Order: sequence, then structure tokens, then C-alpha cells
Amino acid sequence: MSARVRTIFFLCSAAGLVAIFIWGFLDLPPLGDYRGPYGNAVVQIAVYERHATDVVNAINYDYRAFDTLGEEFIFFASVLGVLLLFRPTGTDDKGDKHKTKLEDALPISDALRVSMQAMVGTMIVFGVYMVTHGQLTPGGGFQGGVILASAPLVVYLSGDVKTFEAIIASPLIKLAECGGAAGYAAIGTAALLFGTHFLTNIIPLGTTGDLFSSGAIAVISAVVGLEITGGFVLLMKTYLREIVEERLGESE
Amino acid sequence: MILAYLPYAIAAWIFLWGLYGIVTSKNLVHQVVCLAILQTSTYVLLLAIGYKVGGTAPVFADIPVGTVVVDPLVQALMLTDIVVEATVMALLLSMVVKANELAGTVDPEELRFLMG
Amino acid sequence: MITSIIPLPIAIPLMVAAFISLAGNWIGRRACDLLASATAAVNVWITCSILHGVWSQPQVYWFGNWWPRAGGVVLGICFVIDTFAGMLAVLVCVLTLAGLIFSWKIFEDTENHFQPLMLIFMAAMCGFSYTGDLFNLFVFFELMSVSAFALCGLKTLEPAPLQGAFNFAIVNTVGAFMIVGGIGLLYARTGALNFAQVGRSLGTHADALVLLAFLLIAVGYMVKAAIVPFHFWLADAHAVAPSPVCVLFSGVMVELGIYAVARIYWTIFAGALGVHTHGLQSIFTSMAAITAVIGALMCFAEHHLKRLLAFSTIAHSGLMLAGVGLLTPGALAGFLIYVLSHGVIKGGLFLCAGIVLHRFQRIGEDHLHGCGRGMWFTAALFILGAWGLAGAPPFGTLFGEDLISHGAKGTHYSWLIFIFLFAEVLTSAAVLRITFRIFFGWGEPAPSDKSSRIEERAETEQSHERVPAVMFIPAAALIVLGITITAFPQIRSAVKDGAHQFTSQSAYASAVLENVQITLVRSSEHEEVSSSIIRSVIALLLSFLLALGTVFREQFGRALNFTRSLELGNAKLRRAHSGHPGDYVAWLSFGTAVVGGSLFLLLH
Amino acid sequence: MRLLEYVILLLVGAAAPAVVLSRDPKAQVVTLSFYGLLCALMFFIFQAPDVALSQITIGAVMLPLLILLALTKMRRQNLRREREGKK
Repeated sequence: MSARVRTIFFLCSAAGLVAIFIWGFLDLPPLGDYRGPYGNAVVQIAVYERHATDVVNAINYDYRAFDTLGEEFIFFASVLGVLLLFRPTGTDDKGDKHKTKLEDALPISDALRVSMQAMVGTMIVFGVYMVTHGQLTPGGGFQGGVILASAPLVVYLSGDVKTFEAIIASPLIKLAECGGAAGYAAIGTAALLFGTHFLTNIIPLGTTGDLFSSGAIAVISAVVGLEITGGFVLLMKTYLREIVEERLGESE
Repeated sequence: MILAYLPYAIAAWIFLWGLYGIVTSKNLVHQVVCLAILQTSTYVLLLAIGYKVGGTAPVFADIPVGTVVVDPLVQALMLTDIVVEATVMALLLSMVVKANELAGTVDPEELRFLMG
Repeated sequence: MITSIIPLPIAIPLMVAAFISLAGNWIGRRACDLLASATAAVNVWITCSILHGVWSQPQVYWFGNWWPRAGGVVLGICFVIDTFAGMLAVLVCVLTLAGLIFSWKIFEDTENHFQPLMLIFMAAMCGFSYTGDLFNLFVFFELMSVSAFALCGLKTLEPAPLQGAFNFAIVNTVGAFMIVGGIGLLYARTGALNFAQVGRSLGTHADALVLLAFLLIAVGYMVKAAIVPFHFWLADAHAVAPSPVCVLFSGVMVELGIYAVARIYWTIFAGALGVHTHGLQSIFTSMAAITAVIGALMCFAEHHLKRLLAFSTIAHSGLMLAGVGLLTPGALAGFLIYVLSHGVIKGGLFLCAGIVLHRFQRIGEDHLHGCGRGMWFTAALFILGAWGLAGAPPFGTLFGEDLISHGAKGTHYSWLIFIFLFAEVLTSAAVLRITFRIFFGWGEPAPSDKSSRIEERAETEQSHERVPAVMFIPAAALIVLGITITAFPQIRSAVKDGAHQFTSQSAYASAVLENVQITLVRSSEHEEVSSSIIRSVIALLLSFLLALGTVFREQFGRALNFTRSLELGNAKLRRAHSGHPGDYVAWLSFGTAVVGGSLFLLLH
Repeated sequence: MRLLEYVILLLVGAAAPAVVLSRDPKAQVVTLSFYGLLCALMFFIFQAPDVALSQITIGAVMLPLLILLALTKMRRQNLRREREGKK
């Protein structure tokens, strides 16, 4: 189809879709009129049953933890896919040139550098707080993990390339990603060994509102945080590595 | 009363714009972004479905149990949805970058390796 | 059976995948291959024991021990495993095992990312078959899709695989978002996500909202099922994906899309849409017929081996949609039997195509003319595969097609039988045609074809003199399995009983929500396949004649000129498969609008 | 309070076409990031702080960043190709 035919073809179909949508949506309950039993039931009992104050995370990491297991592996598979697509093909020379080029790349002022380095600390504290307080306040392994993962990037932007390289080259990153993913599945399987169902919360629930409360929710939040941190750092590493290689190719 | 259906209309509106963007796109990166826009229509829909008049956030850290809160389940679903979005986008973008490296273009009109 | 093995087919592959991904470089390529194949083999064993456990009594498994609350409110997620789900999971694991073994000798440069992705893919498809929860179904759908996208773009040395994977990902992701929308609408109405609970609270009342939800969810899964006009991605993805991955795509992933439509319909919408059975039947069967015809025509017009097989999958997926869309238990049983036997046969054929690619580094029929002389065993597999695609005895497809045709006669859709015959003759003849040309070197070379020049960079470094045993054995084993399936009439009777229970919404709901044991209705239908045998023999004869006529058309002159136009295909139809993701999404919206329009017109 | 809900919905509704219609990917990164922030604001207003946090980190930061990295990479690829073409 030519571009014009395609647009016209689409607009005609879209007109049909609009009619169908209007027809169907008019039967929806109006905004603010939530009736369903699921939400009403879970907000009544989640705090008592799970000793978690953030009900969203109680659902995510306990009532429907199996969904989140799938979700974490969607992320894991996607990182694997990116690594697979960007796998080095042929021979490429890496080495000391690498570092100098990275440093050349980012001429920034000292003031900016210092403030960015200060930011890294804040980010790490904030990220860890989020990962560990998922059961209590908004946030959790996923959100905290993304914040933690952006800390190395800020290190890179601040020009501290040595630290950045040390972070991204570390096997710990891969370990965090794979360990986090496998850990989630292992927590689920551990429940089987205790004679109960997969992903049952078998860890003592503690006192509501405490840091170490709500049992497996906190543990799962932590492993998810590990996996997400590792995964996003791997993603950025993959993207940045190719940019560096391109840059090397350019200078030669 | 018609205002109470506004969020659903916005969801359908964003959905159709996303589709329009994908259909008319001349750049694969643009197409991927349009897919991300398309996805936000599901956020708006889910958010509106779980909303309760006068409800607060379903976090009982500072409020007593029994307060009227909005539905937490749709929020859990949206969290999953956001992760899915981020990961699919990362994968799609890497495909685009790789395609550009090999084919030298990101215009779908020029990428015609699969026909007939 | 101990119930605690139920989550293992998902948990074990996921953990092993994470381990291989972490330690792959230390333990080496061979160890990774062995570990992955062993995991798949263990999964075959576990899913078989699960199937054995649910043979007479479906099992419900509640994750996190969250049983339904009083009043039938479900907070957790459950697996509901019946014979249908159990058999599909076994098929998934068997095909993955075959694919993994086949891949031992190829992919030298994938840095051990291939095996974990295959394992995740397998776990996702097992979970997809087992689950009893709307959103969990979507999560496994996405897990399946993401690993499939990555596997599809595996060969990154040329642009075509990336384009194929990109088209695949765009179209399927749009479909996935439609599913989320549909789930949201159902949740707005019922406040539940569990199939049984949603179905029960929908009751028997169908308004526009329920129809829209059904439309969005059904279209979303039909995108995966490659039903025309949502099928465009499939040929692109299959043409470029590595052969062991194609086995999973064609053998079971596409079929799972149709299975999801069936599952959703029978557990959620059957009550609400029950009064409109006739309208639904006509919508489903017309889509099925169009899919079968277009798939078959395109299949015969292709000269790229894998694209040809991909279009044959589209044609057969039309046939399978008819099995579901006739909305009778008998046809549904036919659907499952057809899926099982088609899955192994098509899987075997794709592995054979992989063998050809491994030997000659080429995949276009026109380049390969006469190349395969002497590869008699592979040629035999191709012919057997074509035999199976025609639905002829002794292959299991015969029984599947017989049941579907029987259902079509019973519901006054007898014309479907001719569509089936047409699709089977053309797809089977296409496979025979390539066999005659490539392995026997008969007739003239095929007309050269633009699409057959999609340069398949081979999966191995150079062409090979011999076919390794690890490639030949899985291919042969799969084809032989397609025959062995017929040797066990117990399977067929279990499927028929299972179909009765699959289609009983109330029994399903009380099994899930009240933990009531389902008593299986023993169906007393006798197998009467003699009329089908006659028809299938005719189909086989016709396809042999058509293939021979195409190959030798020069010798026979004008009378066979129609084979040339069949072989070249309809130019407009072929141009519609443009490889442009914008076109595909435009077709997707068009299809949604048309299906939605007819749903609303016929049911209101 | 209700007014605020409608205003933010309309803003998101207006921003979506703006992102779609900014055809140049570089400009689109900016609009997308802004759109992501608007969405996060909408989640806050509709009492979904968990989702809002995810949206800020993903929709407004990570995704635009990934797109920027991808664009940089592609620009370098094209530059190199041009130079090789000249040789």
C-alpha cells in the first residue's frame, strides 16, 4: 500500500472502531463508581492478613505474586534479548583506548561533577529505601531498582569513568540480575519444601509497620530490586559499549 | 454526567492516536514511541475503572483500615503493564538500532526485505 | 499425583534459565546444551505425570495457598489443569526438547543466550496452557511473546531477521494491549480476574460492554493465532527465525492463541453469549474459511521453504479455528487432536527445512533444484509430512479433521468440508512439489521468486556433506510421533470426554470456586472414520496429482497451465504481504472493526 | 478536586497527539518525556502513588534515555557508513 492509501484505509477502519468503542464504553460504570468485589475485599483484609500497609505491594508480591514472577521474567527475557542482539560479532579490540575515549567524551565543569557525585549518594540511599520499604510505603523492588540502576549512569555523566567502568564491568551485575530472577522462583519453590503451595508466604509476618514485617513480601521486593538493578545496568552497558566502539572506529 | 465518561473517551482517543502514529510512521523509532503512547491508553482505562469518588491511595501507613480507598488491584496490574512496556520498548529499540546498522535506514518504506 | 509438582514445569525451567545465563560462559557451550535439553526432558516427564494425574479428574492449584473466600471471591491466582491444558503442555515440552536437541550443532556464536530464552519460552507456554486467571494468561502471553521476539531476531548478521522480528513484535504488542483493554472492561463489570468468577458474575446478560470486551480479547489472541487479516506477521517471523524456533512458533504458539480464544469463550462468555451461538458460529467459521483459503493459496505460491511452511500453518490454523468456532464439544475435541498431530508434523517439517538449510546454505526452491538427490531419508520425511498435512491415515490429523467435519455437518456448515479439502490439498501439494524438485530433481526448476531470495544466512558456518544425527533424529521422531498418536485410542476418548467438560461453564466454575469434583461425562460416540478415510485418500491423491502436474507441466502442455498461475499466486494478494509494519497494523484495525461490526450487528 | 482530575485527563489527551505528531525522533524524546511526567502526575491525582513512581522512573526517565542512546548509536552508525562510502 502506498502511504496515502494506507492512511485512508486506516481512517475508515478507525471510524468503525470509534463507533464500536462508544457503543461499548457507554455501558461502563461512570468514573468513580467502582463496585467490584476484588478491591473492596482486599483492602479490608490485606493489612490483617499480610501485615503490609501498602496494599498494592501486598497484591503484587503476595496475593498475585505469581503474576509478578512472570513479569520479572519478561524483564529478564528482554534483557537477554538485547544482549543477544548486540552480541559482539567478529573480533573487536577493546582495551585501554576505551577509557581515554570515554573521558574525552564528556568535558564537563567541576561544579557539575561534584554536584552529580553528591547526587549519586542520594540516589543510592533513596533506591535502597524504596526497595526495602515496599511493604510499608509506595515504591518497592521495581521502582527502587530502577533508581539504583540509574546511579551508575550519573557516575558516568559526572565524568568519573573509572568508577563507572568498574561498576559495569563487575560480574556482580550479572550475578544480581540472574540471582534476583532465580531467587524469586526459588522463594516460590521453597514453599513447596515446607509442604505448602508455590509462593506461599512462609516467613513470619512480624509487626505491621515494622521494616521486617509482612514476611516474604519484603524478601521478594528485595530480590526484585536486585534483578531490576542488574538488568537495567546491563541494558545501559550494552548500549554504551556500542557507542564507545563506534567512537573508536571513528577516530581511527 | 457526560463528564463521568471522559476518561474512557480519553483512553479510546489515545488508543486511536497511537494506532494512527504506528500506521503512518516513517521512522521505526517514531513507531516504537507511538506504541508506547498506545499503551498509555490502557493505563487511563484501568485507572478510571479502579477509581472511587473520595477514595485515597490504598496505603494504610498513615490512615486507619476502613478508610475509603481506590482499588489497589488495577494499580498492581498497571505496575506489571509498565514493566512490560519498558522491556518491550528496550527490545524493539535494540532491533531498530541493529536494523539501522545492517540496512542503513529506519524508514519502513525502504526496509523491504520481506515481501510476497 | 502429588499436587506440589504442578508449579514445577514453570519454576524449574525459569531457574535453570537464570543459571545458564549466569554461568554459561564458565560451564561451556556443550554443558549448556545438555543442561537445557535435560531440563526440557525433565519437563516432558513432569507434564506427563501432571497429565496422568488429571486424566480422570481436573486439578485446581491455588498459588500462595489463596483459596477462594466465602461468596466465591478469588484473590489469588490458580492453575486449572484438565486434559486439554495437560496435553498442550506436553506438546510444548516435546517440541522444545526436539528444538533444543536440533540446535546442538548450530548457533556457534550466541553466547549461551539461546538456551535460556528457549527455556523461558517453554515455561511461558506451559503456564499459558495451565492458567485459570485472565491477567495471568496475559502475563504468560507477554512472557511468551518477549522471548519469541528475541528468538526471532537471533540471526543478527543480516537485516531481514530484524525486520521480521520487528514486525512480529509491533503487531503482537498491539494485540497484547487490546487484551489488556478487554481485561480492564471485564474487570470494570465484574470486579474479578478469575475465569470462573468472571464467568459466573457475567451471568447470561450480554450488553455492548461484554461484546466489546470479547472482541478485544478474542482479537488479541487471534493475532497470535494468525487468523486473516491478523496473520501478516507470521510469515515474516517464520521466514527469518531459526528452524528450531519455528518448530515452537508453528507447532504450538499459534495454536495456543486459538486455545486461549476457546478457553475464554467457554469459561467466561459462554453463558452471556450463549443465546447468540448461531451468530458467533457464522463469524468464526467465515474467518476460519477465509484464513484457510488465503493461507493455502499463499502457501502454494511461495518458494521460500520456511515461508511456504508458515503459510501452510496459517491455512491449518483456519481449520483449527473452525474446530473451536463451531462451538460444539465434538468439534472442540477435533481441534485438540488436530493441534497435537499437526504440531508434531509441522515441527518435523520445519526441522527438515533446517536440515536442508544446514546442508546447502540455501532455502529457496528455485536455487535448490535437484540439490537433494541422495538425501532419501530427509525426502521421505518431507513426503510423510505432506501425507500428514493432507490428513490421511495413519496420521492423527485424520481423526482431528474427521471430528471437525462431523461438527460442521451437525451445525449445517457442511460447506466447510470443501474448504478443508482445498486447504489440505494445496498445502500438502506444495510440500510434495518442493520434495519432487529438491530431492528428485524432477521437472524444470521453480520460477524464480523475489521472496525466496530472502538470503538466509545459514545457521552454521559452511555447508555440510552429511546430516548430523542430532538433527535428523528429532525431525524423524516428531513425524513418527504424528503416526504413533493414532495408536492410542485412549487419547482420543480422553480428549472427547475432556471436550465435554471443557464446554461446561458451570462445572468449571464450581470446580474452581467451590472445589466440587467434576464427574466426567463419558461420551458414547463411536468412531466412524471410514467416510473421512475416503475423503483423505482423495485429498492425498489430488495433492500428488497437483504436485506432479506442477513439476511436469512443461511435458503436459496447455492443460496444466493453471498450475503456473497457482504457483505464481495472485499478485495483489502477494503484494498485500508487504513487510511494512504500518500496513499490518492498518489491517489489524480493519479486521477489528469488521469483526466488531459483525459481532454487534449479528448479536444485537 | 474533581476539576483537577478532568484537567489532567484533558492535558494527557492533548499531549498524546503532540507526541505522535512530532515526527522527528529527537524532538519526540522531549515530548515523550514531558508526556511521561504528565502521566505520572495523573497517577498521583488519581491516588496511585506506586504507579506514579514507576511511571516517573520508567516513562519519564528510562524510556527517553534508552531512545536517546539508541538515536546516538544510530547517528554514529550512519556517520561511519557515510565515511566508508566516501573511501
